[in-house]
Amino acid sequence: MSQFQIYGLASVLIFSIGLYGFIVHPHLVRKILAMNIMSSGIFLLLVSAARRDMHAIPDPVPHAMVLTGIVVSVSMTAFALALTRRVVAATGVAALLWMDAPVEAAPIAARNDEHSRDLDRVADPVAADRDDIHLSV
Amino acid sequence: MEVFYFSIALFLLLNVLLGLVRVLQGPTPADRMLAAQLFGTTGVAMLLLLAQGMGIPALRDVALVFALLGGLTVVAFVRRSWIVPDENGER
Amino acid sequence: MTIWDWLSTALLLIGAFFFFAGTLGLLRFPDVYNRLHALTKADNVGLGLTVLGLAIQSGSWVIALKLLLIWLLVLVTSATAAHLIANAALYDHVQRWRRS
Amino acid sequence: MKLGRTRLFASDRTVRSFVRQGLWRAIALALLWWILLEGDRKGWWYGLPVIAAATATSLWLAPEAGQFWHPVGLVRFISFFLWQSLRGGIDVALRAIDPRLPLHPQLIEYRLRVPVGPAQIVLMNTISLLPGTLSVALHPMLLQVHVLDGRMDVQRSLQQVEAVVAELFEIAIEQ
Amino acid sequence: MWPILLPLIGTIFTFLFKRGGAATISLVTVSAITLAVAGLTRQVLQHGEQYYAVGGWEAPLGIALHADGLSVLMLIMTTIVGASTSVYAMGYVFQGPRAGSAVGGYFFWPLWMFLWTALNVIFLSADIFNLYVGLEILSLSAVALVTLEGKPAAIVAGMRYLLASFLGSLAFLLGVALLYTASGTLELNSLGTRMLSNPSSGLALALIMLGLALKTALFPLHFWLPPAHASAAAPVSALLSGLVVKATFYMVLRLWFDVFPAIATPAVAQILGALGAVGILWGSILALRQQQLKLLIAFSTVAQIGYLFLLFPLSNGMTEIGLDAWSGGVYFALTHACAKAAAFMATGTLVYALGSDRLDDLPGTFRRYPLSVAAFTVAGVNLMGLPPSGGFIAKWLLLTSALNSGQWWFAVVILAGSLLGAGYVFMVLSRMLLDQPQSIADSKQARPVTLTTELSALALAVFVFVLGVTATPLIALLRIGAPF
Amino acid sequence: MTVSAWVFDMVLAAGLPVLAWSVLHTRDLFKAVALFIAYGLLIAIIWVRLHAPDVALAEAAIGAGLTGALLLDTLGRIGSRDTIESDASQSAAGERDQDKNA
Repeated sequence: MSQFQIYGLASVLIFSIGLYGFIVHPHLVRKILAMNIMSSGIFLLLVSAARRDMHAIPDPVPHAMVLTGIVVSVSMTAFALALTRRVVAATGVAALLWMDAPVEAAPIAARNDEHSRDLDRVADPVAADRDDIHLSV
Repeated sequence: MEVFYFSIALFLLLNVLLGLVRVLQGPTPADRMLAAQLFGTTGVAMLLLLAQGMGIPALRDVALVFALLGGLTVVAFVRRSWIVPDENGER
Repeated sequence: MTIWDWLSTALLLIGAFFFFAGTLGLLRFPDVYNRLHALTKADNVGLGLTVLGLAIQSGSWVIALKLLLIWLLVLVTSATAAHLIANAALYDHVQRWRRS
Repeated sequence: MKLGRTRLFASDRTVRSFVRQGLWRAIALALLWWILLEGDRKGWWYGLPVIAAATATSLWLAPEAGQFWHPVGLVRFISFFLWQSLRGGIDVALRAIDPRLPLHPQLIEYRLRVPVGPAQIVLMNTISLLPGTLSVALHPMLLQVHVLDGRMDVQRSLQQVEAVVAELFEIAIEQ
Repeated sequence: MWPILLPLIGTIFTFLFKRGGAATISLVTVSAITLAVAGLTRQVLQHGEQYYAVGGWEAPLGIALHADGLSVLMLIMTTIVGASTSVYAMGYVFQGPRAGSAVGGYFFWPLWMFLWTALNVIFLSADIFNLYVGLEILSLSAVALVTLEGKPAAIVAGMRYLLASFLGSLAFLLGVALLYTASGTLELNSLGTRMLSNPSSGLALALIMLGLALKTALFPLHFWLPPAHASAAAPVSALLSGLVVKATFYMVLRLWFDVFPAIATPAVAQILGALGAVGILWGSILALRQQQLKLLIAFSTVAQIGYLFLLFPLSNGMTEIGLDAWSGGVYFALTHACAKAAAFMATGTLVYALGSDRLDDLPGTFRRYPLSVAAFTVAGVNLMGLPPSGGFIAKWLLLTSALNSGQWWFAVVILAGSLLGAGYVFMVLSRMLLDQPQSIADSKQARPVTLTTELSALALAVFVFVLGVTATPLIALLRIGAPF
Repeated sequence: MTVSAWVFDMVLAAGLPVLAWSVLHTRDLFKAVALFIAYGLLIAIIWVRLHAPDVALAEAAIGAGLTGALLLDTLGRIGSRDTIESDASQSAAGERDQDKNA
């Protein structure tokens, strides 16, 4: 087996594991981890494809793509994690549980968190009017 | 000589994978972080071996980053994750 | 093989042994504090010997110096990290193991 | 900014020491750059501006002159450190592979004699790499040390380390 | 080059001056972008398709740009909707997480400029990896815009949106990786010529279409759209429904006709068309069942996206009939962008004024806020597809190509969708025009609104009729560099 | 390619999916993050093996380092218990107990 075959196989495995984990776990941090694992699977596919010819100099284009991809996925992860904190501050749960259950806007966790303080401070009628979303889908 | 470098690197890799058992067993978060640190040090050694074995000097720079990284992760862990600062910012 | 090759080989082998001992300690020692001893000390010596063995083979002073620099960096970070972890463990009242 | 400038250039002497500091730091950084690039000559084109910027930054962040280590003390410290950390590694490796697991851990307190400051930090970090000792918590003049084997004479070896560190920083401590 | 650079510069400056002058800077940027887009349009009209390698770097490592009729039309759409939304946002009161201090308002401008950058990157990219990067910037800024509102509903909707679009991006990236592995190029044109029909390319097609369909909210992958579009601030909803969804649709279009013609079989086209058809009916029916105004409009977006995907089965064969379907689909995207943005803007004004977005609270609004009601009415006429709106032209083109190509069932769906559309538009209008005593609109509880918001919505809505009149030259422009 | 290099690759490629699986399916989130950091470092070594040192550098610095630090920081704020799963199982157990009592 060449390096391309070894790591290509591993990349497919990793992507599938990540996808499975993304689907089965409700916890947001776990979903974010799964996303990172999935994207690393794609990167592995690209870089190992660049090594298909073991004796030539590796193709630089996939490397550039993966470098960009790593930066993108880190910024996505950072943003998603920040959003996760706000979800926890707003609903008390680190998951998207209320597909059709209206949330009684009672931040359970992280009372001292600045976000929940801000939520308490909202006095405006429009903002305070919780437009609970009922999805009948 | 390359074969020898690779063999040592392989041995170190197996070592690291063995060390991951500690992450799985715990029991305290500190124990899990220890394994990350183990990965830092052993990773540096592995990368230096590969740098010589594969003839890519740039790998020594990667090793340098690894060396910095172990410390950084532990600091992030201790200050931000394990002992969460309360409102006054004190531990 | 010259005498230097032999020396380098020996250093790398002994270094690998130290890494192994460190991992063994990590797995066998009974509490965080003891494991920290094993990990920091054994791995640092292991890395030092590896660096020395590679420096002999590198055939260039600059590379040898760079390897040394990397080792120093690891020494400083791992000593600091060990202290931080031990300190946090103490603060968090992680029970110390005592020989009964 | 204004305040800083008046303090920095209060007298001719401070100006001269400031310039000397900058020179030393630039030389050190240049050496570091040389090592990092593994002696690549082409790197100096962008290396020189980087070094200049780094020197300026370091002078801006820490304008106070750092203390020079005593050369004899430095040599003694390094040789002592290398030997002791090798011993430390061997010691812990032997304990780890010994089937009986010969551990007698203890948490001891050590009264420090070197003053609060960089000397204590260096001491603390050094202790963590020496045979059987790991510094756990640093209080103003007291160090809590975790010991692998409480039956060893730890207090004496700690005093030894402290003496070497004190010599490095040219600090007189009572024996 | 400039259409991308200008909003990027705008991003930086609005971020630096977000506490003062951001709106002014944005307006300056908008005018500059308008000029740049006008210049590019002239170039394309005179000289045909344009290619440009950024900084003189050629592909594959450089960034290659490309403009034809389709991308220019998309740029024009973005400029028109973007300009009116910017004007609207100047008069809009943002309900940020720190109510009163308008933090949401501060961050709106840099994020919106960043979003605009991403849109223009997507419309002008000549290589598939740049498309990916544009897609990521797009979702990042779009999600951030949704969460500006700061309410729990908006945050949770934003999170769901983020996860969905992240998943879509990953599928897209995996497809790109497969394509590159198979063909060794990233350029759209050379990808198209080197495309071979093998399992790997087939998988790439499936993954890319899946990822983009998820991001475009094609039925049944639309679940994230209604909460996100309904809980965002009004100008944000306008941008999301008007432009963001169109950008991903543009990518589907671009890749389908430029890269995949060799393997995009009629069967795949039929699947896309069928999903679009179900989406039209499903979205419309759910829109009819809503009690909340913004949610209703969001479901209407789901329905209207369905029309866009009818283009694929109808244009199959690439004949004159196909060209009609293709132009009809693109024109539909254009008119829907303006109409839906106007609808969101008008209702946003009303929701702010009434402090509620329940349909039952709407009566009496026509008397106090006639301009906004008028804007919604005009936009609604386009959503129904009545003449002389641009929506009518688009639907007419789709309808004739459905009949001419013998796929009458799609014609039935188009007509049924129009009827249902008329249903939900009238459902809203009848409430707005109801003269009911003690309505919120007549009470003191209703807040005054700025003329800026009302007029910008109305202007954009009226523009849809302009699109109805100027259809001929615009469709001629669209055909420059068309795949047929 | 020498045999030892081949074995090295095989061990890396086999270890990676195992590690990925355990990142996603360990109970404790903190454990998952620690494993994820290890995963990032392992990937960095794979980049090295595939002759992509620049990618390895980026992966080690921002892939494992920055992401790891961000994840740890987030866990510090929201807690590392996978609350949803454990709460669900707890409430299920509670209901079962109630059934027994009834």
